[in-house]
Amino acid sequence: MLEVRGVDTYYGNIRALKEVSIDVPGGSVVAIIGANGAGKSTLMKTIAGALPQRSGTVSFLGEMITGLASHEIVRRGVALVPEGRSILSRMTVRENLEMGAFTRRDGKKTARDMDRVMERFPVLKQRAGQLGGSLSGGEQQMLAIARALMSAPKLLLLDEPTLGLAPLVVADIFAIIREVNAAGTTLLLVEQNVKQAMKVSSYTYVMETGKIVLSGPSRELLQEPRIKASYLGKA
Amino acid sequence: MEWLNPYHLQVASFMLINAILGVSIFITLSTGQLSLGNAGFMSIGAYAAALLSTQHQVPIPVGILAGSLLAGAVGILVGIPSLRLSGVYLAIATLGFGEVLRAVLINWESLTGGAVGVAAIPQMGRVILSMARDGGFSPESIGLRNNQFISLSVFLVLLLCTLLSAAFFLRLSRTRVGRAYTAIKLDESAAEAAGIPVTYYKVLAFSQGALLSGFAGALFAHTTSFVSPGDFTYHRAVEILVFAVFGGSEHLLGPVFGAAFLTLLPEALRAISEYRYILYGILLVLMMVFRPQGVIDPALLRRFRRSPKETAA
Amino acid sequence: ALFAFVFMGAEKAKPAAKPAAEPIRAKIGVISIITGQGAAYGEAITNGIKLARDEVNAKGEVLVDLKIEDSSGKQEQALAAAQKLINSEQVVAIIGPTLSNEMMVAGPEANASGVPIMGTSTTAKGITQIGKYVFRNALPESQAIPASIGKAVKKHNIRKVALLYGNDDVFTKSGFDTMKEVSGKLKLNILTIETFQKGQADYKAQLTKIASLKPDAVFCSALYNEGGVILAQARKMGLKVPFVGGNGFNSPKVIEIAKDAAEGLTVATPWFGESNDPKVKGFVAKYEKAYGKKPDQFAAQAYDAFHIMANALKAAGIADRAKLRDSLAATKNFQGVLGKFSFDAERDVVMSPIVLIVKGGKFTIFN
Amino acid sequence: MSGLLSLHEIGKTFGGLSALSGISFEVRQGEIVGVIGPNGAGKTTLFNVITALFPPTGGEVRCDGKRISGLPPHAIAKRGISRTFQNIRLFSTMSVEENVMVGRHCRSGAGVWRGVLRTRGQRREERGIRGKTRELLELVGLSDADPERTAGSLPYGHQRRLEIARALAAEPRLLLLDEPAAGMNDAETQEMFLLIKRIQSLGVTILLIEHDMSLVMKACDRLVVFNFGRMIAEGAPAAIRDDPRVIEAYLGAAEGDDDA
Amino acid sequence: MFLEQLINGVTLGSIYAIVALGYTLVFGVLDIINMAHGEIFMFGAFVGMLIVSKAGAPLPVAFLGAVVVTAAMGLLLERFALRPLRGRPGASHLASLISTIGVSILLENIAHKIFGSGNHLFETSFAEIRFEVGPVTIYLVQVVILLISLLLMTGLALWLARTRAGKALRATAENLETAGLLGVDTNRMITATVVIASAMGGVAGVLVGMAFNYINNQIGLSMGLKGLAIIIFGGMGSVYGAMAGGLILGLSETFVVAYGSSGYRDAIAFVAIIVILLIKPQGLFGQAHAEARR
Ligand SMILES: Nc1ncnc2c1ncn2[C@@H]1O[C@H](COP(=O)(O)OP(=O)(O)OP(=O)(O)O)[C@@H](O)[C@H]1O
Ligand SMILES: Nc1ncnc2c1ncn2[C@@H]1O[C@H](COP(=O)(O)OP(=O)(O)OP(=O)(O)O)[C@@H](O)[C@H]1O
Ligand SMILES: [Mg+2]
Ligand SMILES: [Mg+2]
Repeated sequence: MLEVRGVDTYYGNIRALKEVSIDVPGGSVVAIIGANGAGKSTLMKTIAGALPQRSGTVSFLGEMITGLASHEIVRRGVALVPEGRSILSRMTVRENLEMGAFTRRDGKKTARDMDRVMERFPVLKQRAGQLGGSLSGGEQQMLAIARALMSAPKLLLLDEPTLGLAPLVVADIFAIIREVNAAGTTLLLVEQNVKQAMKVSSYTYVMETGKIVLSGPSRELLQEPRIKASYLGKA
Repeated sequence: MEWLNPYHLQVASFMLINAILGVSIFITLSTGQLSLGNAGFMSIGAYAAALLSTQHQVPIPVGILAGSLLAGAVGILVGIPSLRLSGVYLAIATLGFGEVLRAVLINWESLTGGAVGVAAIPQMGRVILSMARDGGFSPESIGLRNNQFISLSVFLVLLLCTLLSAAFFLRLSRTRVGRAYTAIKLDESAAEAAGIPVTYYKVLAFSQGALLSGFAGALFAHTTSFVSPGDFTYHRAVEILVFAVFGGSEHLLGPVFGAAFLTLLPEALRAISEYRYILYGILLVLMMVFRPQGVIDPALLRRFRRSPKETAA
Repeated sequence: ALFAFVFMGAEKAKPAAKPAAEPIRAKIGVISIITGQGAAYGEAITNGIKLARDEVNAKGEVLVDLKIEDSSGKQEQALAAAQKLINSEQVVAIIGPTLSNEMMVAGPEANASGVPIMGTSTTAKGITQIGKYVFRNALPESQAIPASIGKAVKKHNIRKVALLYGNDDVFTKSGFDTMKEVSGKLKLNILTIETFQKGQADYKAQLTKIASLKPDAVFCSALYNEGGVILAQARKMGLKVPFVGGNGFNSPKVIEIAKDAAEGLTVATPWFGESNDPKVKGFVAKYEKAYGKKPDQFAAQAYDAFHIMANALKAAGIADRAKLRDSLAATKNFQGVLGKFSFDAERDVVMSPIVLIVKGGKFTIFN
Repeated sequence: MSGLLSLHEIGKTFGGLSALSGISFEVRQGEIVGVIGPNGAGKTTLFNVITALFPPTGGEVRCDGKRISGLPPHAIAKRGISRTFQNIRLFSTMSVEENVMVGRHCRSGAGVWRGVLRTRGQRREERGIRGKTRELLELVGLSDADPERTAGSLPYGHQRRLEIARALAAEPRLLLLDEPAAGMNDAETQEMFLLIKRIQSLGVTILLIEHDMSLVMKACDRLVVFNFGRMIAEGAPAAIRDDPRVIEAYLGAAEGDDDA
Repeated sequence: MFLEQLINGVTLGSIYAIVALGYTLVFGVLDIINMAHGEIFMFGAFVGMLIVSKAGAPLPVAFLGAVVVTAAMGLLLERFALRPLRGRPGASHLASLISTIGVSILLENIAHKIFGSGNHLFETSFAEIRFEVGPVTIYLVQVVILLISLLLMTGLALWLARTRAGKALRATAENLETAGLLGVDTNRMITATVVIASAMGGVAGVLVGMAFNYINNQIGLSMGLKGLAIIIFGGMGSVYGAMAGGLILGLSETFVVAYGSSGYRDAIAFVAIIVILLIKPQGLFGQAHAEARR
């Protein structure tokens, strides 16, 4: 579904991605793990068109989306929940969700999705009229995920969706990931919660300093000693 | 000494006065406060110095000092309520302060002479010349004509003042206070939580900027020997900001360079005087498009200053 | 960059003496507003000067090289321009700058450098008192306004007046000062004093207030640009009383701007463009041909100023600053388009203004 | 003896929303106290109230038995309370070194004149600041980082450490850490744990907000649990872990499948 | 006199309000004070003048012409002076401020080259239509100006609050990257905003010509300064604030002249904003941003 081939991304002169190639087959959940600063967020942003790449190609559903502006990519069915949430703090929770559905033209279905999302995240329902900026950190994270779901994406990119969430909610989020995936959405997931991430995903890529250093079916990688040592804290 | 051209010295003198103004806006900017009141503070310094020397025969240096201090004091008064404002709100409010002040200068005729302004302010260079002559020195003895000597002495006095002010604040920027300024600019509440008395430093920087503007104003008065409200309009306020942003607002040398360059530019373009402001406008846009951080930024300076001398100090 | 700039060599001074038979070659500087606010006045002035220059050079006795510098109406720029003309261009004399403010800054410099400088539109108080090298041929408001007010008061039996002036400009402010003084002398009842600021578009608030006080006349010290609009807005809102203006009101532009509303405007001025004097007619015709519009007082004053300068040069016989100053100061009974002109001992204007009134879309002599 | 920090009936409302109410507890010298609770429970708000970024709407904060609520934030830092932020708030275009030096502000005193004139005392003070800075960078494990590098360009984990170094520069007796291990994987979290312990060993008392239960349970001597702005439990980690109210509101059953 | 002054004040205030709306719109979306707005407005006035006075065409054509020209200027402004700066590393919001200042200097001087610096008569027969209500004369123009400004304001306010595009605009205003990730074509949104704001400047220009009968190349500056004061006074980005601020300013200027000293007329705008900001730092209708300190 998504094919990333030899992508290089730079911040000024700093090369943050070095010929990264990944594949996300339709209907799957793929995880990317790696230490802080490995370039995971950079990769996600590059795919979503929020960062320009220098070389390499990205294609989605067989179509080249390399170099397209982010709104063009969203229209093709890719939604990113960026790291750091970036909710619209001067708009209400409800407006944030409405903005999530910006590219959609199917009013009725959108309204139904809105109800579903609100049920899924009761906190958001309670705070529907509150400004996004006044939510707590975790509430903002939920809003960001909910907002992305509102666009009914074919491919959902999640960049550390459980960052700063309470354990109960973390469990919830992984439940949602399973559910969304079961409902037909493909997911690319960046997580520090390595164990959980590898449990929900079928395939895992490991990034280090801008490169993919390891990849394989998640179940196999979980047993890999290198992974255990450097990501699961079992030295 | 024929090459010593008073015209060039004159332009250089205005470059220096504007450089001081550039530093003055930089100081307030370095705490993240965008003040457009510097033209107003400049007028306080200028009028105070002008009136003290014309009506009370106060010696020039004393008048300049008094003018600067008065501007600084008013800076504190304006700075305190301004704490509640930030960004463009602060900019426009301080611009408003300048405009209100100008209206007062125009309307308070008994003191300021209204639109007519204050004339016959002792000009620094001429005063220095007459003092030199009283002391038995004649410029001819070093091969200078009178007007060369006058312009040269004005230039030198201003150069000294500019160097002193720039050095003062350059040094300040590398101290505990300077770091506090930058921290406040970058994140006010983080700075506060890190133990920096934000209110104090913001007012301090604001009044330092005001004081320096007043200083430039007082020097201006004794350079042109005439001041009127028309010298301190909205245009001046904006021009000072342009100095800072054009030259680069991240380092003190930026506004200094911006002021010098942008003062020189219209002079250099005199040959095409009808089009020079059109060019000036285009240049501003192009500059911002191609170098939005201004001509001089810390990265550029770092490239020039490879030797670790500064950082190790 | 700064260093290169300071050390750039100044041009060598022109050798002064020339054999008598040869034409006198002189470089004269002009400081005028070419860009920015006030450029309308600067343009008229440079036009007048250029026209006179062409005439003088065509005659061949005096050959003038004009150096025109822009001041943008700013004092620093005027000062820099003066310095440039004095020191880099080595001019023998300067005409300008346009505004009294600018003269306050450029005048002392020229004076100190021993360069004659002559204002053609600087009517504020204290200009020629700057020093003995400072001249002007602009009739100060203090001479023009009493004449127009005197005549208007007599004719319309004016008792109560309203004063309106631009308070942020030296020219209009000093005109107002005279108006107030004259009103006091004539024991007029001043109902209100209103002000406006440069570039204002809307004068209705002031005019409504004036109208409600029902004055017999309005004394208005404004430059023609604002003045014309004030007149038009006043008439439109039904304020029909006579307007008496200052020097700056005297321009065909007022009529162009205000149209019918200009009717009845009274001004005192040395410049009367509709005069039958062949000199004036000739000037008007030439000016219109060259620039496609009628000359106003600013153009006429600048035109005369240049001729006065050229005459003085001829009298001095040499392009020398000090000599030129002396012969300028000795100018007596020069016959220009503004009438008979002399400098008084203070290098100020001796001229008798004529009072004009707008009638039938034209300035005519007030009687 | 009363604790280093004591909170009395702290309340905070935003408009109609009550973010904190009736919060009272004490932190004793030398402990690590964990603050846990669901998202939006008011944990960060509590930090904001303690450090005076928000004035409380009720109650008072005491440090060493002396009331500190009502003081401005910088005065509180001077009293010995420093913090880090949940969303890292470094001075991102300042260098790594300068960030820490800024933190030293309230422990130094050279003003404008002494600074500009570079008096002997000022120079000594600057040397001291730099020395302390190096020491702290070493403590948090950033001694290899180029001190000239801007803070914003550091990798995320390093930024967290830098922020802690900055807070420590003020020589706090009480350090407030707001989710220091957020966004870190288990290995990195383990390093953070070691750092926290090291800081404690220097005699610094710590109040820790964290959602990573493994860290909280390991590091903390005592926990307070918030829900909807109220304290619902307080006690030793082991007891809290089994408290049904806490499990219901916060932990859930998810912790059960730990160590698979 | 009171009634007449009231009418004067409302007319002036309505024009101020429309000028201010242009500023507010651009500021609201881009966080940039578009210093060139005053000059664009001035060009609108000149285009209207050329069409009405010189070509003798009817007023609606003047509005159309002015709107077309100013909209085009807005487009160029966005394309060449704002877009290249957007998202550039190191570009502070000051940079775009200066870039628009550059454009304003450029436009003012171009206007000077084309139109000279004198006053130009803006002559319409429409401007002469008046009716007497008791002792007061009201010009139809004055009523029309008020109506147009009210119309523009409500239209704009509704559009921003209710429509999809309005919301997208607010999202863009808040965070470019996020808006892009939500599928908003931010460049188009911004261009549209600048174009609409400029076109409103064009409308305001023609109205000024109609109301005062004269225009010159300085009106951009004087009206622009007032417009700035108003958006601060009313609260940045607030449409109602611009309207209320415009009216309050127009009235207070008029009444300062009527019952006080006309010397302080121009200063009153700034006295007003200083006072209001000290009471309410976000301006009359401005909202404090919910800055969550975490
Ligand atoms: N705006 C930026 N400017 C310069 N360098 C950056 C920028 N953003 C990220 N980097 C650098 O690029 C590299 C990759 O960063 P990225 O945010 O993609 O890492 P990550 O894998 O997402 O890490 P984390 O787990 O901390 O989110 C890091 O070294 C980081 O310092
Ligand atoms: N400035 C504010 N204005 C209005 N409401 C606010 C503000 N700051 C916080 N809140 C509200 O107060 C409540 C507590 O927020 P707080 O940030 O303290 O939560 P938290 O416990 O830190 O949560 P998390 O673990 O998600 O960070 C939340 O519901 C939030 O919406
Ligand atoms: Mg990341
Ligand atoms: Mg929190």
